[in-house]
Amino acid sequence: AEVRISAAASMTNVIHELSAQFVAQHPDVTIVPNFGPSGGLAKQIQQGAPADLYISANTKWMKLLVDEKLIAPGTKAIFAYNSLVFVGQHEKRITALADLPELERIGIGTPTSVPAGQYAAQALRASGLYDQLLKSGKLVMAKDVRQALIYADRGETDGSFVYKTDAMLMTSAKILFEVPQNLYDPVAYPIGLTSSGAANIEAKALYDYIVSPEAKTIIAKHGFSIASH
Amino acid sequence: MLTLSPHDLQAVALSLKVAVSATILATPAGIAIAFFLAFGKMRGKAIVEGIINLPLVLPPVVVGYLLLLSFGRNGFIGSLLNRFDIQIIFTLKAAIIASMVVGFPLLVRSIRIGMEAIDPAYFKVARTLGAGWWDSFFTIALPLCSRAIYAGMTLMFARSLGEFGATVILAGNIPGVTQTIPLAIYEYTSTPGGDSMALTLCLVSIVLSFTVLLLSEAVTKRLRKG
Amino acid sequence: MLTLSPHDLQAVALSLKVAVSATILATPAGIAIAFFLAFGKMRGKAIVEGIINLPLVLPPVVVGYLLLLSFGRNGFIGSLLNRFDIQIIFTLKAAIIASMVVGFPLLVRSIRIGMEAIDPAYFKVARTLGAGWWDSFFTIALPLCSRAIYAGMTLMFARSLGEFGATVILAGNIPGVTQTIPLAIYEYTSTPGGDSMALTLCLVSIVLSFTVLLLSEAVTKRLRKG
Amino acid sequence: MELDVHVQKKIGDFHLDCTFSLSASRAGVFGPSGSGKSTLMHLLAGLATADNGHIRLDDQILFDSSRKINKRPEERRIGVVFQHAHLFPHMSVRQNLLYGYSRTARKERKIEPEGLFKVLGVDVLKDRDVTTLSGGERQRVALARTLLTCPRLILMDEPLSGLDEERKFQIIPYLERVFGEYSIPLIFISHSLLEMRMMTEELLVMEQGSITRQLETESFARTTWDTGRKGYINLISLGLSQRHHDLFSYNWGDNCLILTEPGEAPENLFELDAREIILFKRHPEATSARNLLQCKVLQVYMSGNRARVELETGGKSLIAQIVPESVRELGIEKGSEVVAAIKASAFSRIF
Amino acid sequence: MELDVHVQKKIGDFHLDCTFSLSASRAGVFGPSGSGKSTLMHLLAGLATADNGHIRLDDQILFDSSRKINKRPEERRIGVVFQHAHLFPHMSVRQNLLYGYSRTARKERKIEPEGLFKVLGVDVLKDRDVTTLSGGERQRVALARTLLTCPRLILMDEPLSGLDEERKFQIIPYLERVFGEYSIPLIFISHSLLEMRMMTEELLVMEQGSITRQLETESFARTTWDTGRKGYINLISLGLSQRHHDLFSYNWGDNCLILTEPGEAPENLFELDAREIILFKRHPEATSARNLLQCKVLQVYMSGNRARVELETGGKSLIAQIVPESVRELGIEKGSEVVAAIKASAFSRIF
Ligand SMILES: Nc1ncnc2c1ncn2[C@@H]1O[C@H](COP(=O)(O)OP(=O)(O)OP(=O)(O)O)[C@@H](O)[C@H]1O
Ligand SMILES: Nc1ncnc2c1ncn2[C@@H]1O[C@H](COP(=O)(O)OP(=O)(O)OP(=O)(O)O)[C@@H](O)[C@H]1O
Ligand code: MOO
Ligand SMILES: [Mg+2]
Ligand SMILES: [Mg+2]
Repeated sequence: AEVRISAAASMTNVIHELSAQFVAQHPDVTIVPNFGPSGGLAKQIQQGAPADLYISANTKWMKLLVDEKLIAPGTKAIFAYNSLVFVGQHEKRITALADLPELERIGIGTPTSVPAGQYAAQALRASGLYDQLLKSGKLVMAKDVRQALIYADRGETDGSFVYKTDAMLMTSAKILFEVPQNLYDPVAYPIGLTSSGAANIEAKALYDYIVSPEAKTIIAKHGFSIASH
Repeated sequence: MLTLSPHDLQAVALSLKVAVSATILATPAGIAIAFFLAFGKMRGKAIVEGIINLPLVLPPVVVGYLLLLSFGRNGFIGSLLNRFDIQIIFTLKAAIIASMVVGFPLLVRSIRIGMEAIDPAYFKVARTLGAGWWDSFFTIALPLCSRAIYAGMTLMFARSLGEFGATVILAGNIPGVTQTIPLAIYEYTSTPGGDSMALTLCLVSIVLSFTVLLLSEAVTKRLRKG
Repeated sequence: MLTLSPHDLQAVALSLKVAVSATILATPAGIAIAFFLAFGKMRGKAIVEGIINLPLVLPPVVVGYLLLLSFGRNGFIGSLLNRFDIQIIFTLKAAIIASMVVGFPLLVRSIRIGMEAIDPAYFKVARTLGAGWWDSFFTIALPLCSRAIYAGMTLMFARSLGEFGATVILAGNIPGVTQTIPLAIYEYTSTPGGDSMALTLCLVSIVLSFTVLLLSEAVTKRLRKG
Repeated sequence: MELDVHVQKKIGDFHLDCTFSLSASRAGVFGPSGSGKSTLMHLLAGLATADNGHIRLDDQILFDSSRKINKRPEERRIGVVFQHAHLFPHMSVRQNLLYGYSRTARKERKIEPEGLFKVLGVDVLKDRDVTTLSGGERQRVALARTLLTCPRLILMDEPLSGLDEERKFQIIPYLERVFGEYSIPLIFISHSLLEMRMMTEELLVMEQGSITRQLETESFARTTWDTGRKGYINLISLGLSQRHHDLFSYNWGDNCLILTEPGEAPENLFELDAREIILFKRHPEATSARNLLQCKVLQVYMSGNRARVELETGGKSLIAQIVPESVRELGIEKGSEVVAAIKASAFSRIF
Repeated sequence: MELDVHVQKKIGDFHLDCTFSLSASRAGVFGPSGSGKSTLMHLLAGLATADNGHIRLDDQILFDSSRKINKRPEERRIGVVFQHAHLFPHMSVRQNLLYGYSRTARKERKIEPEGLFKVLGVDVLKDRDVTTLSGGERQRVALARTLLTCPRLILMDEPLSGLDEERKFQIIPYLERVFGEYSIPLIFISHSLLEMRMMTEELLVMEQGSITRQLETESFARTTWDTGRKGYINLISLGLSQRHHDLFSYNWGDNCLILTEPGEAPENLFELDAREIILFKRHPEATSARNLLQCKVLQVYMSGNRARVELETGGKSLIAQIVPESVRELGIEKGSEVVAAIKASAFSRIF
């Protein structure tokens, strides 16, 4: 039987590994992943694209599907958390948010559309830096976290706000500091069984596996945290 | 660095399938519409042309959303096809449709420019020699703008090889089913250390388009000779 | 639904700036390269054509990434320009460059098809009437393929209006500085409930490209009349 | 052939307004440059549509604006040879030649391709690329291409203007034969009165978009005799010749004509300019003129300073052009007898 | 003009290999269709490059394969009028006409545009769209366009073949005047011997890619007199005429000629076919021939069944064509006296 997962692109590696583990236990199950932007996946599901599981990097898109009754009631669950870090070239002596005004250009996901940017903006506001940085034109908006990371990695920005998990993709940049978790809401990754997926026993089994304690070690291995701070 | 995993090979095969199908399927319609735009005397020309150009003007992702709305469960075309149990979204058909739509304006423009350059006298001569409209269309008009048609097809093929935005929305990014080269590249860039693999796939794309380019040049030259 | 926020208006103005600049800046080079490809007798033609087609074949995001590699702080061109204190990335220049590169293959193809259709006899006549090579190029070759040039420019303009992938990488998505219509649309579509605003911007894009289309038709017609 | 035409068309500043009926199977359209000849041809072939009027060929209505009938060009089966050859550039000469032929119903194919190719001298060109043909070669290919479709009517727009004289007069008799044998009616446009007289029986004279006169080609030639550069041309058809010393003699009515040229074909056409006939009251002696014909004057027309004398000799008619002064001096009038002196070399062969 | 040419070129199966020197300021190239006339013209104008050889015009080397010299077309200042008009479709007629003129250095502009336009009848076309011109109209515009550049040499490839006779002979004297007055040398390609004789002094005869003969146009006309359809044409230039009853008399050497046509210009050119001259041993009586000239035989050539008699009369020469039989009968030989009878209407005006 087949299980179709629509998952946010940032979960690619985790889902691949979890799937492999699951298939090892259920050899008759084929898992068909579909990685894309969270919003795009939500819209595909709205339009009747076949999907059993939806994994979003953003609680808002999940909420939308839940409100439209496209997610089986009670199946929405947070199964992973992430945290924000600030990455950049090592020679810069930046160790805390307060040092940021010294920098010329700071990469950040567009707060209105990129969740990571939203959290970063929240943290900056909490430390009273956001408006100052924005007005002085130091914030470089990226379309997604991945792009903010590239900017930092290539030295186009002096540093960027990214998720801790994304920081693993860096080649030359380093994590300069972790953003204090009390400054922003928890970064939660929700999973849900779609209303059509609820009828698929294997899908239900995979869902159960992903939210199970067993899976948590794998999730943690990829840099996610398994519980809210 | 230049080795392709079986997974990559699948993506290459799918990309080829999509690009070839999209090009072949779109060409007849492209020729017809180019002809209408080049020689038609109706009022609606500018509107038709504007609509055809839409996929060029709009970001591919938006085109993808619009296609999703049409081919979705409740969409105009989707609900129609559903009755015949035809599923478009998340299948290779969707990838082909996305490529066709995005490449269509390029195809039509190319062919149209070629058609407008034909001396209508040839057409007249053919008619008086007993060739009907369709006959002279196929034996005179088409061969006389074959260079432009090949140019348009090459453009369309190349565009299909690079099409990402609309495909990822309409067809999804499903390995072995709809994951074409650009989608595979996208996936690699979300993976630590995936850059070199992404680069390899880029090179494959480039080689493919070069091959098609040289092929179309060769065909055109042969045609010119007679 | 059809109201534009000041933020949207900014995006529209930027898009227009980018599309117009990219089209005007790319056209002379497009004409030169199309001429070389149409009439040149050198060996390297296929290679030049292949390179020009690259931005078509590669997913725009990849093109953007490659441009970033070249124009970035440590890139080949970027470090050179840095010495003259010229900053490309994260500025409007970057958006223009991205649009130029992505639209260039379309421009060149169009013009080339038009040039190949010119009867070389006109060129000969002009030469014997005392027009030098450049003179006859400007007074005979160019006007005779002006339809194709306008077609190419229209394609380029339209493509620039819709260009997202390469622009977002090279120019960033900075409201009021580099946020063109497609970037603004993307932002809206990535926000639940942003669809209607996205649609409004799409309509603006469509209206803009229609205007340019009708304008280019009108110019072409006037040219045809003499 | 019965062709009935009434068409009006406005193109830019130019107004075409033609009304005529043709029954001659070989007609010509004669008129100055820009008078609308090519435009009329386009209307007949269905390549342009008149604003108003009708066109009827035999029993078929090809065009009728009031009845909204407008047959398509390929339904009209009217062949056209254009001023420019317009060979299809993407086909070989052979493919060009057979383009129309292969689209012609088998039962309509009355002309054998290979024979036609030989006469038009295009058989050696068959494997060439059309872009490599010279001007004359192109026109001959175009001519053959249209002839092979055996149309119900052929329109020819200055088809011979690119050919050298020799080739031209080599082709004309063949065209005549083709048109005669398969009775393909012909409308011929040319600026050459001689070509017209050889190719056509009836003439439409076109001026500024209208048919101003319609008359027999011969009458036209006669009425224009005093305005053209040449005199009236007597066209004299002769049979086989016999040797006469180093000249050749022919029977012509009851007379015997001596010419410098042999007649080896069963039919030979010669032209004789009316001005080359000298009239004598009495038989002259010791002259270089080989033909001295006793003639009766049928008619004398005066026009300005020229006089046209219609003669009858041995059952044939002959037109001489002299000056009024001579008419008076020789006392020439209807019924009088004169001797016409014609040199053997005055006859020149058309074919 | 001194033109020295030695060129070889292979195009497909066709080999061009021409060597000649021209000093006549008006030369013609005569040859059958496909013999390479247009190809030669392209090489001279620099529009095609010979494989081998050289081209020198006056002191300037235009092309030399061994020295790797190959002047560009616009540097050669050689005007070309093509078989097809090739008017620029994106320009008005006026812009076409002035295209070359505006690119000609002011001091080289020797022809006044408006005057030329009138003569060629293109002044009324100036505001038209070129696509609406008829065949003849197009060719006239192309002719004017090239003439206005006042080139060092003009090449004309069948420029008159699309014109009607009337227009053709209306243009020729003007062309002659333009070419004469501004001494623009001319190389003229045509299939018409008459046009050749009027436009050129010297002739290159081309056959299968080579120049097989080079000779004076008149000599060529004389040597081909017995093969053509027409006899040899005497070209007779006459001054102003005087009325003579209803005819016109002209002085011609010591004789007086009577013609049907008036001569109102200071110079008038008439043609007289050699076959229209009848010779008598003695003065004939009562004839319609108005001109009876006492002549002395200078030379008699026989060729087959024709005889050409070169005559001298009143200081002018005249060529008559008769048959050998008459030569014997009349006892014509070098030095004998004869009377030539020519009808007033036998002279026909060229311009
Ligand atoms: N589209 C047009 N607009 C304006 N005038 C036109 C158009 N087409 C043709 N004409 C004019 O109509 C007239 C008739 O043209 P047509 O080609 O029929 O002449 P023609 O008798 O064939 O001349 P030719 O002997 O030179 O070939 C010409 O004066 C021409 O300029
Ligand atoms: N590209 C080519 N390839 C092969 N043969 C060619 C090519 N171009 C010209 N020819 C041949 O060269 C010969 C000379 O052609 P050209 O046009 O010079 O003849 P022409 O004397 O001008 O004839 P016309 O009187 O018919 O205009 C012709 O037989 C022609 O077919
Ligand atoms: O693709 Mo996401 O929704 O920015 O992780
Ligand atoms: Mg005409
Ligand atoms: Mg020629």
